[in-house]
Amino acid sequence: MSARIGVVTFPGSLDDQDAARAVRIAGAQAVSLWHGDADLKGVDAVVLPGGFSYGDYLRCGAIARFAPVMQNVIDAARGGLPVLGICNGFQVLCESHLLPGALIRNDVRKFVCRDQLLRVETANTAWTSDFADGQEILIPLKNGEGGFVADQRTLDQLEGEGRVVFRYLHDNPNGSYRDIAGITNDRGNVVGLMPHPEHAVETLTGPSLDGLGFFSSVISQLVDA
Amino acid sequence: MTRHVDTVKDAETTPETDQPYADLGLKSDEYQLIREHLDRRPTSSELAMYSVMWSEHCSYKSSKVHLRQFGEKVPAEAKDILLVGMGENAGVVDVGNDLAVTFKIESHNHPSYVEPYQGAATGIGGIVRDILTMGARPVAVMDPLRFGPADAPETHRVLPGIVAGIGGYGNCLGLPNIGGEVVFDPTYIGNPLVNALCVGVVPHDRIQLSAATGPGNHVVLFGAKTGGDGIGGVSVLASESFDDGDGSGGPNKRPSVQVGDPFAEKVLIEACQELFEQQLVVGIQDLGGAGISCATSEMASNGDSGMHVWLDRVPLRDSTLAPEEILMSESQERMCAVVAPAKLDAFMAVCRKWDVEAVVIGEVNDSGRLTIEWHGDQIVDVPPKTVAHDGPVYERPYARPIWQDALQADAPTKLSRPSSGDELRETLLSLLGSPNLASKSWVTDQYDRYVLGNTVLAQPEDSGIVRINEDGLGIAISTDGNGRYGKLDPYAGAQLALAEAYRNVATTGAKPLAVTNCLNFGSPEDSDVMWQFAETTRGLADACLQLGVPVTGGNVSFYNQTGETAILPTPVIGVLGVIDDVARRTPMAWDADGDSIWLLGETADEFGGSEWAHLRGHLGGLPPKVDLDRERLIAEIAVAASRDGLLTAAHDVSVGGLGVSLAEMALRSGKGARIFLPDGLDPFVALFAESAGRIVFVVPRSEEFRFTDMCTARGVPAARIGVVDSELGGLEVQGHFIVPIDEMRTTSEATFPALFD
Amino acid sequence: MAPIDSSHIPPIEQPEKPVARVVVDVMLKPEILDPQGQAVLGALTRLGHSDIVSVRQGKRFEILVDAAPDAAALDQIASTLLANTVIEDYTIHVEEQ
Amino acid sequence: MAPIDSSHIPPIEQPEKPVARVVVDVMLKPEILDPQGQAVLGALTRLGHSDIVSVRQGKRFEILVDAAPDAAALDQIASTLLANTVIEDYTIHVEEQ
Ligand SMILES: Nc1ncnc2c1ncn2[C@@H]1O[C@H](COP(=O)(O)OP(=O)(O)O)[C@@H](O)[C@H]1O
Ligand SMILES: [Mg+2]
Repeated sequence: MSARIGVVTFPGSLDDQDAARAVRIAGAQAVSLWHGDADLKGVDAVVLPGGFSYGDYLRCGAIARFAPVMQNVIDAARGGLPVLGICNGFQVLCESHLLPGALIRNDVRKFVCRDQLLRVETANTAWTSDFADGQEILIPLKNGEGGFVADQRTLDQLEGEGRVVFRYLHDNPNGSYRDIAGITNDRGNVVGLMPHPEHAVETLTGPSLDGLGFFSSVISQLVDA
Repeated sequence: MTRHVDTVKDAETTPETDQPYADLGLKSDEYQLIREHLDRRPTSSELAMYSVMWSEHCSYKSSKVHLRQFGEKVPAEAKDILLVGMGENAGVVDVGNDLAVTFKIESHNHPSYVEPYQGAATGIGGIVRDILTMGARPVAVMDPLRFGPADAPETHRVLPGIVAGIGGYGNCLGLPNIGGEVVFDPTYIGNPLVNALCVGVVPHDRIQLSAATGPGNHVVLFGAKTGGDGIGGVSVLASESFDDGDGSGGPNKRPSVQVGDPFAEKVLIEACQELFEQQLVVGIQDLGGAGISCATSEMASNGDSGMHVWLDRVPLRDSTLAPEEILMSESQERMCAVVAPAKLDAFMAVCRKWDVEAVVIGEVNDSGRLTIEWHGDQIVDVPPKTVAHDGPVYERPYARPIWQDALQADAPTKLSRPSSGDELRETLLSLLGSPNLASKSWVTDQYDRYVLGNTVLAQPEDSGIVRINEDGLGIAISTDGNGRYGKLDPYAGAQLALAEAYRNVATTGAKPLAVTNCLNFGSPEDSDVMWQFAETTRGLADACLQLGVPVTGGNVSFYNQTGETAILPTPVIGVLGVIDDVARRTPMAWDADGDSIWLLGETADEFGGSEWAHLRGHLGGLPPKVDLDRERLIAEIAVAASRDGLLTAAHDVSVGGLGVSLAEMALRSGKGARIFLPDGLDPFVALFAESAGRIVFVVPRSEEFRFTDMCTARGVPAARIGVVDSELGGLEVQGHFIVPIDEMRTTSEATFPALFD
Repeated sequence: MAPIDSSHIPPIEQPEKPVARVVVDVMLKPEILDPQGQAVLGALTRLGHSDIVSVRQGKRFEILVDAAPDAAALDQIASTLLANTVIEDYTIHVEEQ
Repeated sequence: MAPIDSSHIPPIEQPEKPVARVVVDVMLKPEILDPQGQAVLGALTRLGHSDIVSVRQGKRFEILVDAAPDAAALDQIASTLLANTVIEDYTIHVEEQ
């Protein structure tokens, strides 16, 4: 039986259908999860998709964190369930304290949509095991509040523990400290990043197929487990 | 503070009361006409309704007589594809596979001048609701924009906010932005144009109309609460009925600016999709200009029914609003639906799921009248058609401007032309770096083009293409409108705008099907402007007939001027095309070394209204010659050659001429090419003339015979003008110059950041 | 007149006078870069205001409460919702009406 | 460990003691829709804070000046740069240090 990967829809989620499509293209079954419904439907992994949950008023992800579904996502993630937060999903993960740091307004103070080159700093997570350490990938980036910030100690700790998962190459698009595009928790099951792997899964609509690696990684881990 | 509300009874008993109709923009004969319709004086609420519904913006009173042509000169193709024609919120076009597409352009020019961010944002919000109203799921937006000179302080005040507003709203709705325009001309300095296009997809059996039918059905208002937004002059009425001693609160504090809430609109879109899916509405209408007045009177009028409304049930954001103001409010993110009693609970459940407030504010009946009450008092009792559809119609005087001949006689022949290789090279670079032709990525990088995962082509391609079903069915859209051509000859200008949008759609491999338009002009009370308008509509209607693409709807924006100076006559034309398999779309970037570059069409010494002349501060002469038969033929070739797999790339030739088109292809692909200009043609003309009816095609050597056969069969001149060659690292125009891609890129990409960062 | 299902009729809003107005100010912690404040400072410097040495931009919330405000509850609201204490500090002022 | 691009590390600010601290509060005019405040109110209501009747969200600027602040200049800054007076009101407080 194929892996079942849940995709949460909050009011204001935008890339939920795209994430579900990416899950299907990678060969798993996409299960939609509703923000107001605490039930995780027994999924094997969860994707928190991009968008503007609750309009992203106040702070991105700040209100979504309190959605009924999130308490179970938080508990399951602490128990080892693979969780991927993309863009707004990354912001929700930080607001929920599943990942350290926070995302603030881009230093260029504009929304930025472009194809972004990243370096995969570690293949040692549930969502990057199909990549090689140091591999360069090209996936779309699109956000207004993607500047990753944390205090020096946290940043040093992330670096020291090999928990910086992706770094922007060439031109940092949003002022993220130390060019950080994505990070993981200490177990490597929870990964958050600003760029959008789900938009790089078909040659017709994306700049590459590099996004597929995220989903194939988690699927092969689930099969092995 | 007590408030007396002017009731129908009051109107009957006090016929002589003075009413401030002039302050509301009504002429005295219009006011008399209202009295005739009602057989008494209107109540202040009725006066408010008539005044906005009979405004130029809502009633099309100056343009109607000209717009009629779109319904009269209808191409035969229309009956096969038009499921809903003009007159509804947006036209609906059949694209096969039981799917239909609805699209429309609307203007938000004046609000965007006052408050750029919110004006532009709510422009997107409004056009998206028009598409939603047809039962469709909106799938993409576009934004044709016009500004004053790129270096003018006024442009710096409005452009960044307008772009951020379009992005801020559209991105938050999750609608990919797949194209648009950014054009600069001094005439737009005090009056930027913000036109917004939305396109949506709807299964045939889910198309909705805005008619209130079925006596006993509920009228439900849902979405955002009503505030005092955009009620402008109507506050006069409200203040007259106030005993407004203290000056606190009340009409003087009404906001002139509407603030958009894209999140509210996003949940409204999702809620509506579920309502349509579960077939819970009988009729539906968005609330835009003229708010509740418009929605209730139009729905009742369209349904040939009557309607009763309890206005005091409208959820308010500001409890001090008077009934006249509630009727007029243009608060955003609201919709109105007619719902059968048996389906009301299910309707409300969907709204609750999406946290959308919904309230029954009225009931459909068979009285033939629209009646509105306010806390038990009857304040409106009118025949809905007189409000919504039987407004005044004007035959505004128009005449060919006395300056038109002199303008046309002033051809750009006296300007000195480049001739040496270096001069030609510099000319190309200056065009590539000019604000009208430079890279627009400073703008478009602020727009999400990826969301929904179906964007196959977006800017800077010739048209945007989105996939609309799992089998790869797609639609293509392009908008165009060259105001300079319009000024030189508005009849030809409209046809050139249509021809260019039509050609752009075909260039990407899609078959052009249908047209929408937004006609941006100065004051209709100026006979010069009215002549430009009349010529534009006549030109457009004639050209649509000849190209076989029906007009499905559109919008007119008058009074676009700075002081006495009208903007260039600017018809913005949108063409919709269909492509059966998006995988065969033709991109603009060439790829394989050795592929041949072909130019179809003919190049003449045509520089009137050109970008080259514009850069020298010159506008005069005649625009390029229009040949619609030729346009039709090259479009056929573009579509057929794509279908037969003969093309690797294509790009249309328009502003800036062939040189700019080739440079754009090289920039998009990152690979160079060697170009050989035809003998016997001045290289300057060959490179920079703006002759219409031309497309550059890139064809693998192996397909050249089939391709040239296709051109010969249609009698379209085709010339092999070059070959893709990545070794060159640039564009070489043989015998004249070579310019590296890096240099072109730096020139093209530096302009916007230098101006606006 | 038509029968009315009262569940779909909005309550007439009669805002009672709220009991207190609470202002919560939220500012980025000093060690976190503030791009918006920087941008304002840059603009002011270009406009010739050379005596302005720093600008920081934060948020201000004005909250009306119709019960006696509960300090602990307000602190909880500020620290979990209004501010992200990973990067922001906040202060709370209560003004009884 | 990866190389660190120091341009993203916030500078340690060592300002001389500024002369005054100016706070500018910018709020949407009361009649203008405030979707952000609405969203916060919605969240608070869902979290059970039913006694909160309204939330409005605005901006707060903290400005350090190293000359005696000039009231007219500050007003000009607030009205042209910090606030968009088409839709926002502002208040200025000066605290001498
Ligand atoms: N330039 C035009 N060409 C064709 N139809 C037009 C044009 N301008 C307006 N219309 C049509 O007139 C009707 C009313 O227009 P409008 O008031 O903009 O619609 P709405 O009330 O949905 O905003 C619509 O069907 C619209 O498509
Ligand atoms: Mg409409």
